[in-house]
Amino acid sequence: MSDLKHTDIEDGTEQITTDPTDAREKMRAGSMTYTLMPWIVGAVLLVIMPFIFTSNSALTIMNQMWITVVFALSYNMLLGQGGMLSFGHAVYAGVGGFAAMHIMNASDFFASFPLPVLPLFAGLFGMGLALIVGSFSTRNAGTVFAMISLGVGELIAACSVIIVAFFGGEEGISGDRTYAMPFFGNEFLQQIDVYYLTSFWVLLSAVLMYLWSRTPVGRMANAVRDNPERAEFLGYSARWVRFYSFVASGFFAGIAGGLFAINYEILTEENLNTASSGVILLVTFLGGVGFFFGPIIGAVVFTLVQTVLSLQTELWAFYAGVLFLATVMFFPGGLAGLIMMHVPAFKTGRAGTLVMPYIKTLLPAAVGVLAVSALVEMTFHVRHAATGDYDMTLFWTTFNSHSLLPWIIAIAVAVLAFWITRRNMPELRAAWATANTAREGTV
Amino acid sequence: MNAMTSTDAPALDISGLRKSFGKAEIIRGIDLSIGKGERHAVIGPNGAGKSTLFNLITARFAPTSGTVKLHGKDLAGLQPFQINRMGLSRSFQITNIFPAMSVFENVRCALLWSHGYKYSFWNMVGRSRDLTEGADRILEQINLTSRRDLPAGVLSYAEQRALEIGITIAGGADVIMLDEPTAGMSHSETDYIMDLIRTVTVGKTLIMVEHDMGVVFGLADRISVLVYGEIIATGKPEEVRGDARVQEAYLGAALEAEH
Amino acid sequence: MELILVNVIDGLVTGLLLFMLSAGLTLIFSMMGVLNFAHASFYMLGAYFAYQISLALGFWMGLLLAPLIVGVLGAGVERYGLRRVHQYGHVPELIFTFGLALLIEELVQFIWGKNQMPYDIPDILNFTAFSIAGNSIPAYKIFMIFISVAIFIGLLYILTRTRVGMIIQAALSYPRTVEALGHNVPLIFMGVFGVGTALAGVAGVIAGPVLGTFPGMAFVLGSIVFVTIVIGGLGSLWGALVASLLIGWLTTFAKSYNIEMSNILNGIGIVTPSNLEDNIFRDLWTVTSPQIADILPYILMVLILIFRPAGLFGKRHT
Amino acid sequence: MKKITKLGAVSALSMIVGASAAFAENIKIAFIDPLSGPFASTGTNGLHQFEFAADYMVNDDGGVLDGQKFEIIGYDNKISPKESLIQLQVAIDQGVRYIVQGNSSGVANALTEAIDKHNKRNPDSRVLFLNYAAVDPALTNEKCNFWHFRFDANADIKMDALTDVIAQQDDIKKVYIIGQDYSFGKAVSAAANKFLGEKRDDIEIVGDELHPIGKVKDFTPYARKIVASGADAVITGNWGADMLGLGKSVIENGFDGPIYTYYAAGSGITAAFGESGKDRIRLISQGGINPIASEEARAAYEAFEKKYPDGNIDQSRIFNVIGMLEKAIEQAGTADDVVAVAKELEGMEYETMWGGKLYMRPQDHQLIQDMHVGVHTDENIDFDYDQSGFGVLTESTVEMASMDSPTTCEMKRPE
Repeated sequence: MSDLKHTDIEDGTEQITTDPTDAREKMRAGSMTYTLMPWIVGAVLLVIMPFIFTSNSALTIMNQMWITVVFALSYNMLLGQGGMLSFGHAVYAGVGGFAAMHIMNASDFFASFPLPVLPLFAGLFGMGLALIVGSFSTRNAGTVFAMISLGVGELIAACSVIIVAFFGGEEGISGDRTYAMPFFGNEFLQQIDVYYLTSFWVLLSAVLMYLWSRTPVGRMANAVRDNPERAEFLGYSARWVRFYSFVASGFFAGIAGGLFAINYEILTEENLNTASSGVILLVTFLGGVGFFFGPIIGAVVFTLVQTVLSLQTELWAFYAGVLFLATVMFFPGGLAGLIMMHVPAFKTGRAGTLVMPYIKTLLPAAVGVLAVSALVEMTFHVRHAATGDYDMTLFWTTFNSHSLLPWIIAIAVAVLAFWITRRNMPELRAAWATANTAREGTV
Repeated sequence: MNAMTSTDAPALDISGLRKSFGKAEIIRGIDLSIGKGERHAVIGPNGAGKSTLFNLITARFAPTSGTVKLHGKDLAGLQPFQINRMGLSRSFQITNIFPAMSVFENVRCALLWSHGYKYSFWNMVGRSRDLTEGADRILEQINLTSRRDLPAGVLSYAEQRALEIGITIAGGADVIMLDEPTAGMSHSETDYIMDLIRTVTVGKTLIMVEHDMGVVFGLADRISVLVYGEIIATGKPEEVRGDARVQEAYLGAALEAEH
Repeated sequence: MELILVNVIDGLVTGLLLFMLSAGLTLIFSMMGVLNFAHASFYMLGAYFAYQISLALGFWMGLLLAPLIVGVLGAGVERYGLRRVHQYGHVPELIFTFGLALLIEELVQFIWGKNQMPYDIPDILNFTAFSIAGNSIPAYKIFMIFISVAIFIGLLYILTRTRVGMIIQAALSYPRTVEALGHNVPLIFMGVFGVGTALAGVAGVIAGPVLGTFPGMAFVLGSIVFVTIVIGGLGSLWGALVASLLIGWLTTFAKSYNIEMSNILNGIGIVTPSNLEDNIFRDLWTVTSPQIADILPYILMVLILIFRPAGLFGKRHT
Repeated sequence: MKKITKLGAVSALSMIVGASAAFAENIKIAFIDPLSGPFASTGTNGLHQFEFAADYMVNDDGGVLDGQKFEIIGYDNKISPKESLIQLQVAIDQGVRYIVQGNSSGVANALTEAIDKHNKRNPDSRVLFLNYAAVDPALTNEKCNFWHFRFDANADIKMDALTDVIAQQDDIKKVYIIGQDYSFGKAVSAAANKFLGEKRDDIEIVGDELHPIGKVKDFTPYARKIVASGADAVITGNWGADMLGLGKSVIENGFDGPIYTYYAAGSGITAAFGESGKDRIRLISQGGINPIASEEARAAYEAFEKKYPDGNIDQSRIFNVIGMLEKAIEQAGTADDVVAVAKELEGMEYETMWGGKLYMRPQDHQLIQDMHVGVHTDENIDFDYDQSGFGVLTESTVEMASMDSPTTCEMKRPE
């Protein structure tokens, strides 16, 4: 990690307008804080999370989150950094995971090394598959690449039910992680042990993927993404640059698959299918493809939506879809882009002026959104609940969905909330402008 | 810089080069030899095939027949990146940079290969003082130091052209090809760019395409005039200017354009 | 021999149905340069709308009205969704349509529930047109063939013989020039998008009764439509037709004949291993053509993309 | 869906606050099945039946033991093994000791393994897995464990009963077997081959094939092959859209024999077949619905219909799950010690209102019960499916089907 201290400042803030004078000063000061800080904070968070959320289900959900983080980051090596849109990324994680599962079941071999090493093997298998597929798919970017990835993804997913010897058919392959060589006496019986194993790998993988983006081939991946022809006239073969990114991405996807294998001790067709490939695309894009940390946010938010929101409502996928479409339409930079929009304001020290306007607009907007979702839930209840089952519970209140009053309340709240939002909008806009003008002055 | 087969071979040697698109023959048999360290300009009216010639030399298009030799080595069948590694670097008529990356990054990417980094994934580019200093030096040469950390896409047109020249020379290639570097520029901008080209190509072989003879007059050692896919004259600037056929071609084209 | 004829007819029906979807998709692609992932969702909407209308007004009004509604919806999506996302580039556009496909599926479930709808062939077409060696060819299939062929001819006529068609074709290739000539190009784009989705709607209306009207119907067909236009060559109407028929026949024949992998492998001189049960390739040996019929198009697509990235009829791009 | 909503809030809180203590007053039963996505209708209908059965059979009569109530909690597994395991963990954290699941043998496989491991690693929070519908024979054979109980007949038992019926039909000489290409489809095919060979070696199997699951858009080519083969009967284990697509296509393209199925009823399929499937579709199932097995069952069904007019009791075994669990808890005198409850379930005999006797075979935890082969019709139907007027009328019954069938299960019991 000490490698990071020499990293230039502009590396940490790709694709956004930074204040050059400010940035260079920091670089000259050799400031470690800027680049090392997020990793330290991340590591500390990973360590203390289980002390805040102690239940096994919270650990399970967090494990799922971290696995998705690794997977999404590996996906972003393709989409965000390399400009390759893949519709079949799940197969690399899946094949890595299946390989890990087979290693788990090869009892003699599995007993010869400790469990934390297993994801490495999974990564190598993911990488192996990426080597083969990449050899012909990375020749072109764009539509050709996307369609080959779709085709290969469908093929391998279809193979999962045909080639039973490796993929185990529909019920998949299962094993027992505790048969590995004990790791300092730990057999990984409990969720908490698995949590720390997963956390170690997620941190390691994230650091490695970050460092990858700082290497020559990682930088050239960006160049090839933006302008493959120009990159070729700089001495780099666009195809080989894409190929290396693809293979590296396959490696980290495989690690995610290996972590999945350790966590769930079962791999099924679900780990390979196009739906999983689609989900990781959504996760990554939701988080933001333009920034390294974007997919991390996407993975955390999406896992919460999928596991926690789906406990609240059957309509979770509907809300997830709306959230996703809204992101694509209004914040193509994703959630990370939304956050980074505020960096200039923080740099000028004027971020404080935004707080009040935000409260005045976002709070009513949130209330409005909740009111609208209440309307959606009520409509759904009226349409699909059992006859006579008029009672529904929403926001800790139980009421009769067939009476008029709750509808009037919900509509009134929604209208009022959006009206307030609208009324306070100009104020936010003005505050936004002031908070950001100072920056332009210094450029 | 490397891969030279013989020391006395010309930097670029073109013989019998032809190119057809369907039935239309755009390049109709070109022979041209450009010596080391020469500053050579290819001029000609619009549609003469200048850019096509450029694209043939740099393997963007495959020739119908004929050969192009760089330092005596045949370029047939080579990929652009291979030609670049042999010491030829080019710019484009339409600005061709990495708009989403910072100005500094643009230049640094151009330095990577020549600094021997290749496809390495065990080096951190940020740690290399060579790269950082090298890139900053080039930024100074092209007067873009103050724009160092801006995304290249937000630069003005002239600045982007300057950046493109910076990218083109950064790799240390000894043969530099510039495709209409002053296209679409005002007078003062043109002067600025020409000065820039003059300073950054010292000691290198320069081949540039222009349609305006006046622009290259003070810069080029020799000028070739390309009309309808053929070179009708090659020589020192003053010789070319006095050439009757050149006069005719330019005047003729000017007249045609008026109709 | 008779069975071959029957299979040819069945494959034709499948192929033409696919064509109605891929025709719209390929038009939209050549116009906006974007693969519309939600295309099959409009096909699904067509079936659901037609079902709902047929409850009140009968099948024929459904056939008439549902595609219109779908087309208007499609145009609305272009106007208020895609056009906005267009400024961010192609990838966000594609991802937008991807998300839209998910959302439409959720919406359909929200409104109609998750069960299959009892949307049926109209009684007037519910008879056997003729039989070939005991295999009945339902009249509805003949009807499907007629509708698709009529639409193809109509489309071809409009695109090549009418002024509107000329403008559209020009706008596809040279939007700026056409705009300079005083035509409202965004309107043309919106119109083409609407027509493309309406075509998908027609396909949904006529396919719903035979292939089932259920929330998963878009997903089942979704990616195969892409495969079709990629094989045919992006943006080529003829390519879409040829690829659709090719896929229709390929899958139909692969399903109709039990060709076993072991036969093929034996045929090229590889001997079946004696202890097949323990062989790690055992699953490969026992694969039959019906098992892999529906993934054959994907194999074909990958091969075509490797060896001829522009597709069968596509223009070679630089 | 109110229970989901309520518990959702609780679980979200528990995520924030940490582990919540298990409450003693209710006996929580986690229903882990798809409640969203393409299979949600089956899952939701199952949840309704569980909720109804718990209220109707237990809670309305004052509960079990000293008045403890059954509480059914729905967990949406989106038919994904991964999600199922997450929801299992959430359920266990919320103090659930009984897991019910049925849709997809893949999920059941994942759950039974996970529960086995969980119980081994966490003796303090052991749970039982009451499988009400996943029929992969492996679950009570090589993959059996002490914690898993199956209340549905497995695929082999169903085929055994089905072939008993087919064997009696002398006019069936040629049979075509077709199924989805995965473990269950293969199990159906293997069982059909085995039992037909044993019972009627004069029956020729003219076709035996698998098609990709959930991917076939148009079944016409398969229907053509079936017609061309000259088959007198078709056997299929297909479910969902694959069942409907295959059935409709086979009928449409000129096949006129019986189609023996596992899953061609309810969830909209009965309605979609309607008139076209009349006297053609046959179904192997448990539980006497038409004619109704008892007045008690009629009362229960009518009460259910009153509550869910568009719902079906298409899985009457759900009532058996609740009834037998109640009996086991009463006999064990505890609901918290799942080992004691499991030991009571083993070997239990139970009279069901849906007709006949039930016997939980102790060596593999497979419930032995009467199996019925019924026909899709609109005549003499007491209770139709999907409000379509059509239902399944029992034609023949096999009592205590496969009572002595062999099992490879080697049950390991906790001390």
